Amino acid sequence: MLEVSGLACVRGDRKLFSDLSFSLAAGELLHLHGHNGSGKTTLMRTLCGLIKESDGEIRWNGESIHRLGEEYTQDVVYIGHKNGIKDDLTGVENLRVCSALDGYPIKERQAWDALEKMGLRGHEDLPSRVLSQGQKRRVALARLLVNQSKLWILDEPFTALDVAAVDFLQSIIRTHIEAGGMVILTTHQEVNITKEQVKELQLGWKEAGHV
Amino acid sequence: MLEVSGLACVRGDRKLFSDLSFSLAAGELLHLHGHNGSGKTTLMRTLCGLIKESDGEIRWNGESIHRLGEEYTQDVVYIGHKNGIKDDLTGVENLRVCSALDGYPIKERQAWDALEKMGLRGHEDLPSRVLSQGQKRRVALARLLVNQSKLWILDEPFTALDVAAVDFLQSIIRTHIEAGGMVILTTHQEVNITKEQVKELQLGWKEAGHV
Amino acid sequence: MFNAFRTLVGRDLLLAMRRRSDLFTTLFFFVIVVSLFPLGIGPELNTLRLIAPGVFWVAALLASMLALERLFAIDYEDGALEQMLLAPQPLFVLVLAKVTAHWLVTGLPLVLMAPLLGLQYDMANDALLAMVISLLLGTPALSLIGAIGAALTLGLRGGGVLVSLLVLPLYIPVLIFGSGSVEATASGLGGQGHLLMLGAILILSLLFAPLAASAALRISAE
Amino acid sequence: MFNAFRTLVGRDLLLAMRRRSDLFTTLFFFVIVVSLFPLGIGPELNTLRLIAPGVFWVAALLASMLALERLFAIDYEDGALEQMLLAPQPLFVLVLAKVTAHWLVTGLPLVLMAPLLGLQYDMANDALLAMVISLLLGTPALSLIGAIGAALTLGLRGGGVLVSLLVLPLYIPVLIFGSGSVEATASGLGGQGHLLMLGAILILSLLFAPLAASAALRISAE
Amino acid sequence: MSVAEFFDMGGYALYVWGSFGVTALFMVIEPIMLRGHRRAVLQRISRIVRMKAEEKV
Amino acid sequence: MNARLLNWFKFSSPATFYPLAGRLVPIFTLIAVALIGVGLYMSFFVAPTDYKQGEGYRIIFVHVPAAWMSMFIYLIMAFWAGLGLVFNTRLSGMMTRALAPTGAIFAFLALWTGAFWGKPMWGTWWVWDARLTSELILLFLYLGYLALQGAIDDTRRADRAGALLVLVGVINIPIIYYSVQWWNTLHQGATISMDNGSKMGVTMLWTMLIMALGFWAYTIAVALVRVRSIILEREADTTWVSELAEVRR
Ligand code: HEM
Ligand SMILES: Nc1ncnc2c1ncn2[C@@H]1O[C@H](COP(=O)(O)OP(=O)(O)OP(=O)(O)O)[C@@H](O)[C@H]1O
Ligand SMILES: Nc1ncnc2c1ncn2[C@@H]1O[C@H](COP(=O)(O)OP(=O)(O)OP(=O)(O)O)[C@@H](O)[C@H]1O
Ligand SMILES: [Mg+2]
Ligand SMILES: [Mg+2]
Repeated sequence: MLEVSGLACVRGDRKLFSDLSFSLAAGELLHLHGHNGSGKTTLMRTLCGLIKESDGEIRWNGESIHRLGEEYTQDVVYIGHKNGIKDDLTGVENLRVCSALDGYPIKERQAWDALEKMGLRGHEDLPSRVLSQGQKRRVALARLLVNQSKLWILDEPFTALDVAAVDFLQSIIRTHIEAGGMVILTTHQEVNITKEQVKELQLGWKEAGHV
Repeated sequence: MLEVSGLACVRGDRKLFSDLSFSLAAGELLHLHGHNGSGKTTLMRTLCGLIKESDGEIRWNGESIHRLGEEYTQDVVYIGHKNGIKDDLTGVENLRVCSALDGYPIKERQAWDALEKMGLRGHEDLPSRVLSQGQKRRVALARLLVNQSKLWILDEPFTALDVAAVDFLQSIIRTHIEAGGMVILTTHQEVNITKEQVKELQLGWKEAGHV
Repeated sequence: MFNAFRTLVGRDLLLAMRRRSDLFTTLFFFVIVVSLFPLGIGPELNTLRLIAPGVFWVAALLASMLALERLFAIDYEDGALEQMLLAPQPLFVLVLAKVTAHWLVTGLPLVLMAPLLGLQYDMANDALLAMVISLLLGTPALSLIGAIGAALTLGLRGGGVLVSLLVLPLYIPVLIFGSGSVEATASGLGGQGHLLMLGAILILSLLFAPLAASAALRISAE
Repeated sequence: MFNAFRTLVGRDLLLAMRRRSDLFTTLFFFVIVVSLFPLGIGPELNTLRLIAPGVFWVAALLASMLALERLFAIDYEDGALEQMLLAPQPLFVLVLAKVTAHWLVTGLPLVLMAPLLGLQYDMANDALLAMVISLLLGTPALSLIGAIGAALTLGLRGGGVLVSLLVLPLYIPVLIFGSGSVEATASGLGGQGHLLMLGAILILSLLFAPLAASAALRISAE
Repeated sequence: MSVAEFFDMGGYALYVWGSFGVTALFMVIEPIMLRGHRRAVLQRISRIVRMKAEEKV
Repeated sequence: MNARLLNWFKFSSPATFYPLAGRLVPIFTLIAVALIGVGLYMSFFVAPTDYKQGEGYRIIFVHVPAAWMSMFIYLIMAFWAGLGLVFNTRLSGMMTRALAPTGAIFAFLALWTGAFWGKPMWGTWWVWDARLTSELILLFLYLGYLALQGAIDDTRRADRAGALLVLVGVINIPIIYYSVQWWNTLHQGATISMDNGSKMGVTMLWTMLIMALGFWAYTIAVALVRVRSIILEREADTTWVSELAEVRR
């Protein structure tokens, strides 16, 4: 259970948002909306604990996330604009290292399987450097398959993915939610995920026409 | 008039495509399709002359692009996965430098106008470092507004853009085509650009379901 | 926790192997600096023997300082650092892992190479020994102290100089004791005192540097 | 064409100003190398005067070599290099612009700083003059030659060492004539011969290096 | 002790006055520069405040 | 949290500190001028000529206070830095920032006057002696701090990063202070120590103390003025700043 109350964030001398409150229970998805530069990325990084909030509080199961420290990060996966994978390692190596650092070490077999599921068959053994944009993203997203964290924070996970991969990712997200996980998500693309438990949050201006 | 005949490209030991032939006349848009890693980026870079083709020929107004050299590049704008803007320069400075190197130097006033059109009002004077992902992309795309090149080659130009910006970019592309320009484009998102002159080209497998 | 430490050291060593020559950058730099001097100064052995401890230690210090820039920068750029910050392990363990790998890749080869190069300068055996021991104690301390500076300047404009400016004041004692120990040994005074000081510096920095560097990383990653 | 040259030089200088300390990286490195030696070697002025030309030229060479890595690397990473390759100007003009800006930022300050540091080593006036002239002729040549190496190793694993390896053999003549000219002047033999050779190297590299570097860039950007 | 003798400082004039002089110089310049800085800051802020006030009207 | 701590937090809010600092500045300026005036008079007209060093020794009256101040200021910065990291008060970052330039100036002055003393006494401007070197390092620490501050745009990050750096560098202070005892070097040992009394004449000691106190007052005054500017800059868009008399003018 993630509770946010009175959250405010300042970047440079710009107040991005303030007095933001919401909560997210097991089995819920939060879809963040907002125009470019409205502060979606900033909010997500704040929720992870990467950026210190200027005001307000974020609680996980009733405790402040800063007090919880590593107990909280054990429960969170964050995939941001940057893939966080090493160009010189192969997909398999990347996945194994990432998940070991996430606290969920896996066998080589499992890594191969996860990458195959992500549609990287035949590319598992190439250094990530030579992969295409979308293939790199897939390697990063494969972490979701081998991770047992409760809360997924995904910043525009669908960028660079082709239609098939978008569909697959949506299905993973759906499964995670149905199993009682939580997801916070932002995307500028149209997505269809079970509408029932989706909460929406709008940052910045409401009018869609305003660029 | 861009003519491609018998084009083949090899990356590593993988043949991405071969015997590819098409042509593009004034006022036409070519929409490249293909799953992640099918070679769209590679094709576009080859068309720019950045990658040497392994086989086949690319002709611009009847002449080989390698023979034409700078005469050809004068007619081309390429915007790839990387934005090609400098993190330490402001939007205005970036735009002015880029367009001067493109061979279309502009006044500071024009740069401000172009950025305002791209919806960066109030951010023109920030170093690009602090801009959000979508705002950086907008700065890169602003080049299209101040450039008189014939052929635009855009590799997933819509990534990271919000709905308003996507709409605006589509309208720019439409205008360019209507004015007799040519566009080569790839995107995994749904786009609606005047259907009349759109050519489609599929790289890799046809089956949409295959990841 | 130990598992994460091992994974990270393993990853960084693997990465160093992949970009094979990363292994050699620092070493090569050290070798160049040390070997260019005879070219620039002339080949008299007396002069060379006189300046050898200074040249070696300055070269080691510079090599170590230059390698710092890459300690966290690549992880910062490709987003792996964010993931480290979000790992369910105490950050200082991960920092210690990164520094360990960094030293194994940049510091150790240099220590092993030093005696060979020392012959070029006609150094005596006991001076060579003192040199190796002093480098063995000193270079890890340099890496540890440097990590703080590298973490503080992450992503800043002109990180390069800044890191040197921040780190240099803390490096100079190591330089003085390091070259001092070799000189003292060469001149027959015995370098134990200096070496003890180096050891003390190493232990202190082992205790405090990882903590300080991880605090700095949290600040810089905002 | 000249317009593009000016724009590019202007942009790179502006960037250097923005990351204010980029301006100082190389300079600061040079100053550190030159000043650390007395700390490591000891303060006797006779020794110092003896090794001064060597120290200065080795420091200049290292500083210039280290700065190379960034010559094209940043443009390569953020995609600006692709755009340069697609600009409707002959590429060698743009390369020359980049090298010019690079020298203005990294080479010139070093030349200007040298006489001040020379005092620390108690150098004579004519030796100082020879030093400045030799650096003025030598450092642009180093930047030009280095550009070829930097272009060739772009985006390769471990570009750092590789660039040093490629470039060093070409640098050594510059080092020998450069420090030779200072030594010859200091010992009263007159350094004109050496300086003439340096001038010849500079002219040759002005003619050929931009062409070679732009060919290398096209290969590396594939 | 004559004035000249005083300023000669027993032959150490350069050193004594070099030290005291530079110290005095810094301790005078620093407050002056601070004053200038404070003035500049105040000017900038009052301009912003005025602009904001006009915007509201 | 007890009442005293709360009180302290209230005091450390920029809005309350700004006017308080404003009232303190003239007081400390006055003290500084008076003490330094007296100190100067004593150093030139009261203190006797040294039998060994002649008039040259009078440099001691700026050299030693400057050297002391350069170390003290760093310690105070470290104090504020620690406070800032622990309690996250905004004022502490500003105080650290406000003290640094003055500290750098005193470190420079200690080096400068030392060099001007060394030339007649030791026959050279500079030797690589332990105390001299460590004072030079101290200057570098100040410059490093200032450079780091200059390189970071975000003030919050700048404060925290600077605080960390200051705390790391603080180890250098005991090294400078005890360097003369740990390694026998060219430089004078500490003349003022608790156990064996003073080796210098009482007048000289008093003069040095008065000058040092004057430098203290000067430092406080200057730091307060600077912190006021910093507060204004950082709080520019708050209402209390826009309602200040000096802003509305
Ligand atoms: C650049 C050169 C010099 C530097 C950086 C330097 C630095 C310092 C420092 C940091 C202190 C204060 C330490 C303490 O309180 O114990 C100090 C004190 C002192 N210095 Fe220097 N010094 C230099 C040159 C000299 C010279 C040339 C002389 C005289 C020949 C001298 C005489 C003294 C004396 C007498 C004290 C007072 C010691 C005490 O009473 O504690 N210094 N100096
Ligand atoms: N140091 C700074 N100074 C001024 N503005 C800043 C600074 N840092 C960030 N910003 C602004 O804060 C906002 C950051 O937005 P953020 O990256 O969270 O946007 P976003 O909602 O993720 O946008 P996108 O959809 O484009 O990814 C941007 O408007 C940016 O210009
Ligand atoms: N050196 C190499 N060795 C093996 N395969 C390579 C090498 N370089 C590139 N490739 C492969 O070539 C393909 C490059 O595809 P490209 O980047 O053109 O894809 P794309 O169609 O743009 O994909 P995306 O939609 O993800 O951007 C990838 O499948 C990649 O794995
Ligand atoms: Mg974002
Ligand atoms: Mg692509």
